[in-house]
Amino acid sequence: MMLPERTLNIILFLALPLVAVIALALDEPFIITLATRAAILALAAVGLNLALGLGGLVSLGHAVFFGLGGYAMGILASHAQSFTPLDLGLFTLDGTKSMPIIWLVAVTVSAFAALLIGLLALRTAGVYFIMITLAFGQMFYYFTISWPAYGGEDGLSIYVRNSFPGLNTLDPIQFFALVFGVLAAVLWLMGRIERSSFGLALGSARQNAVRVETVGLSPFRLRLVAFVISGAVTGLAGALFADLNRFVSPTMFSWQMSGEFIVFIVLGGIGRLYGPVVGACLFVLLEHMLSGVSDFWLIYLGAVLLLVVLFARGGVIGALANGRGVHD
Amino acid sequence: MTEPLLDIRRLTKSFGALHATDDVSLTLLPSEIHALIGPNGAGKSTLIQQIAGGLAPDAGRVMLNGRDVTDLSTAERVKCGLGRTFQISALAMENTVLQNAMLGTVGATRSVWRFLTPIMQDGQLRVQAEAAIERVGLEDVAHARVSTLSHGQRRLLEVAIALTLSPKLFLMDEPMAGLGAEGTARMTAFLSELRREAPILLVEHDMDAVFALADRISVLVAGKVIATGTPDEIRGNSDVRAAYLGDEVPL
Amino acid sequence: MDFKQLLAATCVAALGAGAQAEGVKVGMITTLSGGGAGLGIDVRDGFLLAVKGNDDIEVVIEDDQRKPDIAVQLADKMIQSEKVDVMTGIIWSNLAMAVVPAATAQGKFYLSPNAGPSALAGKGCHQNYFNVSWQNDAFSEAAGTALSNEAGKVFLMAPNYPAGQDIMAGFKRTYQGEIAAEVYTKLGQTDYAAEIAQMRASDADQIYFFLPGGMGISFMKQYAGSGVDKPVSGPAFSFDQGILGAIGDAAIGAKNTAHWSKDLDVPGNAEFVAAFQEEFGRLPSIYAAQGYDTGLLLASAAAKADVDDADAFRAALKEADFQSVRGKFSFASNHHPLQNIYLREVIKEGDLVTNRIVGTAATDHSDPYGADCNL
Amino acid sequence: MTTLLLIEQVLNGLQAGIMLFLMAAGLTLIFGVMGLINLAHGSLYMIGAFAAAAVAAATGSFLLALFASLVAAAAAGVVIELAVIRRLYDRDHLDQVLATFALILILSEGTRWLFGSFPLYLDVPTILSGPVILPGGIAYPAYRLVIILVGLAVAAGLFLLIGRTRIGIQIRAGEADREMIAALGVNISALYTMVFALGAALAGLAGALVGAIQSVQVGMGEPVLILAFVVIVIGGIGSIKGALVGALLVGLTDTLGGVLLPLALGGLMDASSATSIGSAVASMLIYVLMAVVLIFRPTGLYGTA
Repeated sequence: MMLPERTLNIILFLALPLVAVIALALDEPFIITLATRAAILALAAVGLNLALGLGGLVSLGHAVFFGLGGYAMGILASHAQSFTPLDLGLFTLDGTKSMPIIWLVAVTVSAFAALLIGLLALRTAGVYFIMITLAFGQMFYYFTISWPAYGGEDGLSIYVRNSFPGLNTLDPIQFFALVFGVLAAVLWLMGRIERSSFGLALGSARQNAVRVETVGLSPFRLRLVAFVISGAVTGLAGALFADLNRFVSPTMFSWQMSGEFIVFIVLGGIGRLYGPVVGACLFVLLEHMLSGVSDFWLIYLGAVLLLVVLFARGGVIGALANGRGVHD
Repeated sequence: MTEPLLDIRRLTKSFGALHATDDVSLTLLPSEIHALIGPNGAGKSTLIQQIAGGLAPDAGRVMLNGRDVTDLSTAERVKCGLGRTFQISALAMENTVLQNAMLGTVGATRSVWRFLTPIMQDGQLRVQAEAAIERVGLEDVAHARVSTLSHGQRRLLEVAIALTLSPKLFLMDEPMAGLGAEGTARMTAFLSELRREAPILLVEHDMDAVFALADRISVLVAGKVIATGTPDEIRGNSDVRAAYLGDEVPL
Repeated sequence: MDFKQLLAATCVAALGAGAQAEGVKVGMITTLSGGGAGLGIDVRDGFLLAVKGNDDIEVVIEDDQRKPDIAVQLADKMIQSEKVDVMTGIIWSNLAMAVVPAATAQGKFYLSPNAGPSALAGKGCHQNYFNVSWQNDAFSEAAGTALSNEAGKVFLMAPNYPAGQDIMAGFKRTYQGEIAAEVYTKLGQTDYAAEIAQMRASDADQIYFFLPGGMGISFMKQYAGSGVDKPVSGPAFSFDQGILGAIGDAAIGAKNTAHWSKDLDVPGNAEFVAAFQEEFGRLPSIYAAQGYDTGLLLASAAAKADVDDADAFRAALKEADFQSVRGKFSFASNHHPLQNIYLREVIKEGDLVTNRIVGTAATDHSDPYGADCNL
Repeated sequence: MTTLLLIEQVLNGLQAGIMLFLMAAGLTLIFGVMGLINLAHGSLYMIGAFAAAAVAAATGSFLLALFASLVAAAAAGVVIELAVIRRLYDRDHLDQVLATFALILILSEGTRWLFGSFPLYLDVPTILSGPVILPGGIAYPAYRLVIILVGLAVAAGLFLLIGRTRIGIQIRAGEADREMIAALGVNISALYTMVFALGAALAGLAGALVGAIQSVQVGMGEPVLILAFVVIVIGGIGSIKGALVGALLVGLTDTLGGVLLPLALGGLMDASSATSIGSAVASMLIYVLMAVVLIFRPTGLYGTA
């Protein structure tokens, strides 16, 4: 069955809330939790996709932003929980359990980190870029493990999910709706960015940096801005992920996490707006189904991944859709 | 006397013992086509890169429109009015012809930091881009991907993108290569008109085109400019003949 | 009495008690794949051995891959989808911290077969959380007491993460002698040449270290080759049956503290060791023993009370009315173990490198955090 | 800290660097010749260690075990190259990263399936088991000295192979231009398979040598893989000399940082926070080193763009 890519995207995208609603009808809250998890991981990869898919920046360190978003949530909520203000040296900040404020902090902190890391990392290219981003990820990982103030390797538990005005976030379907709303909004935003003059310039810089310079634009600045937006979105996903689990830990900074984001993108289809969404859903589904098959289920996961990389180069969307994904 | 738009002063660049550019001075005056010729390995590419900003000279200055741009990046020189085309196409191959031209208008209007407005629906920029495509005669393939274009068409697209920038001067690296006889004739006529908009520093191997177009010609041999003059003066120059004899290029 | 008879006896005893339990559904989240899988497999096998043939107990097992976020997701699955009554299985402190508070807050019972972070023993204790293994500090507190009798200075080493810091804190709490140096290594470090050189140069008389899993194997092998001959000791995690095979003769003579050993002479232990070996073809580890005790504890409570009556079931758990392979076992007020901790020594039995008990390091040991617990 | 101890720690750092070099050399060779990022290199290291442990347990001979590690890792390398890797040469780095990441999953869990979940036993041969006394009175484990010698021998062998032999000329030509070497009539795919097998054998040897003083277990390859990448990125990808220099730098930084930082901080704060903060910073140090090198030399110390 071959469908136009746009139709396919709409069908695949709506599958997620459909699953959640069916699960609600069948009283299977865990399926809703899984759908929420998929949506959050998709959001993180959608963020990375701006840098990787459109900008061609293979970052193996996006877990930094995911983790920073997570710790922004964890630290703010833990201070709210214990009613102690957060002492930042120059001023103190009250903890909070309000999601909008936490999101704002998560986005700001990860954007700032992306700016600093980008300023340094974007001086390199190719494998060196992959490796320097990995290095930043490892720095954060080891730092959080050995930094005792917020739990070190044990991480930080937030016993009650944070609040969002007008919603009961403890109800799985309401939290899912919130996450899905954020994902839809970010996808809309990313779609606009891809079609904007910035998106055109960024995509052109991936294909030919000299061309972009020759019309008077700086590829470095384009990439830096893309990296910052990308990091901010992944940071937002990190805050949501921490809220889903009501828990943050250094594993959010691990290089395997960064690797998984890339896997989502490639699994779904690189350079496609909905690629990360499809990839993340498929990954969560595979993980859920295969882990019951045997103790050695990771072998099957590896095999699926290998087959997709070797033989399905447009990812799942590429295999299902006719025509190629052109951003026109 | 009119001010030169491009003024290269005593530019020098060495790679180890090799003097790729050896004390080169050149000017480009308004409304002229100044051709730069020379045998392979004479240092034309190195010189162009120093003018465009891809390579820093060891000594000497590059003045663009009265401004010293020696320490500026490629992108900043473009903003000072330098329009460039490449010997080997530098294009976004997966994008369409129109998208490539639109990129030029984005650069020209400094409108890159717009994140939410769809660029292809921007009427004003689109009109400019389409006009440039039409001028070089690519309107029939405006929506084709660049990767499906012939070499000649890609060369024309390079020119079209440069046109969208409304530059103060053009730096063209072998625009005739791969065009065929008919294409070369069209391009020659086109460039001949274009010089009225902005002067052209033309690097070209097609000597018929060079002598038909150029107001002045400079000859670069082993990193040095050995002669500068009108086509007639260059034809009569014995040094040039000597330098070119081995290359059997008819002058 | 062989294992089957024992099992039959347990069942009869259960029936005899007359409690009409409807059956308990247990969700086990443990590490079954990747690097730390050996510990999870031991806990799982020990647990399954204890509840084998017990129709009252239904077990669902999931692999957490040693990732906290996966563990949280599986806990959601256990609670929301499988609708389990009791959860157990987690090996690592950081995973326990991710799962346990949320699970107990949702009214589930959690029985810890391994790992006892201090946060869950003190202020963060919960009426539905029962630790059947140890509080993280326990083995090293006992070791601190035991080593205080031997004169001299001690060199401390642990990985730089909370469990490492907890365990060293436990040792320092009870140790009376002088500390020559305290070194924290990178988690997952594989080469200890630099630390061994520091040990050689220091004026310490003995080494006390905590390096779980592969880290301990690496250190012990390298230490043996270094020619430094200061006696080493540590909590049992670095000298457990699962890894002694990999360390080999290099471990012989090392002292370590644990609540159990395969040669511990208490009722049921020899039978457990034999049955485990019969069933799985390898010697049980302390993790297997903990898994086994967890299974026995659950079976004892299931036989006494209906899990739907949470108060009754909690009371039944609290009684700890089962024959632990550790001998005397009961719960302190914070639902953490009151148990003996023994001093073991690594020896060679034929070709086999294993532990034997050489003394008791602490009697009826309980952790110090209980004071902060309001149960 | 005494001078003697400092010298011993420097020796330890060099030795750690040499161990890393064994691993990094194959990785950088494969990247240099084929342009391939091979994350599964750590799995080949693990295969070498497991093969050595299995053969040592069966025969009791350490030399046979080393031989087995070379053969097993090279054989695994050939199989992997033929089945998967050769489809990746023309792909971008992203596809290579993902495909070899998938290989890690398959090889790690496959090994666990074959050998079980518990660490294996592999010990140094009795003759090398104790320390030797170096000039100055430093007692140093004999086996570690042997590792240093083996590492230096491998380095010398590689320099000779690349610089002096016919195969080396082909390898260097292949680095410069694939089509050119194919045009010269060299069987390029056989050459690539061979280079990959050589890289794999080096990783396997490293696994066996290091496995004898560390833990032979599933997943042992991943930390060392990351370190090896740090090494070759610092040195400049594709350069054997860079790998050697990078490995020594990383070994020294890691070892001396862990020892000296807590001491240095001890002057500024109380002992226990100095230990804890010093250790925390020390664990980040090699990544800081790598970032700093790349910021000043974006293609590593000996890399070309």
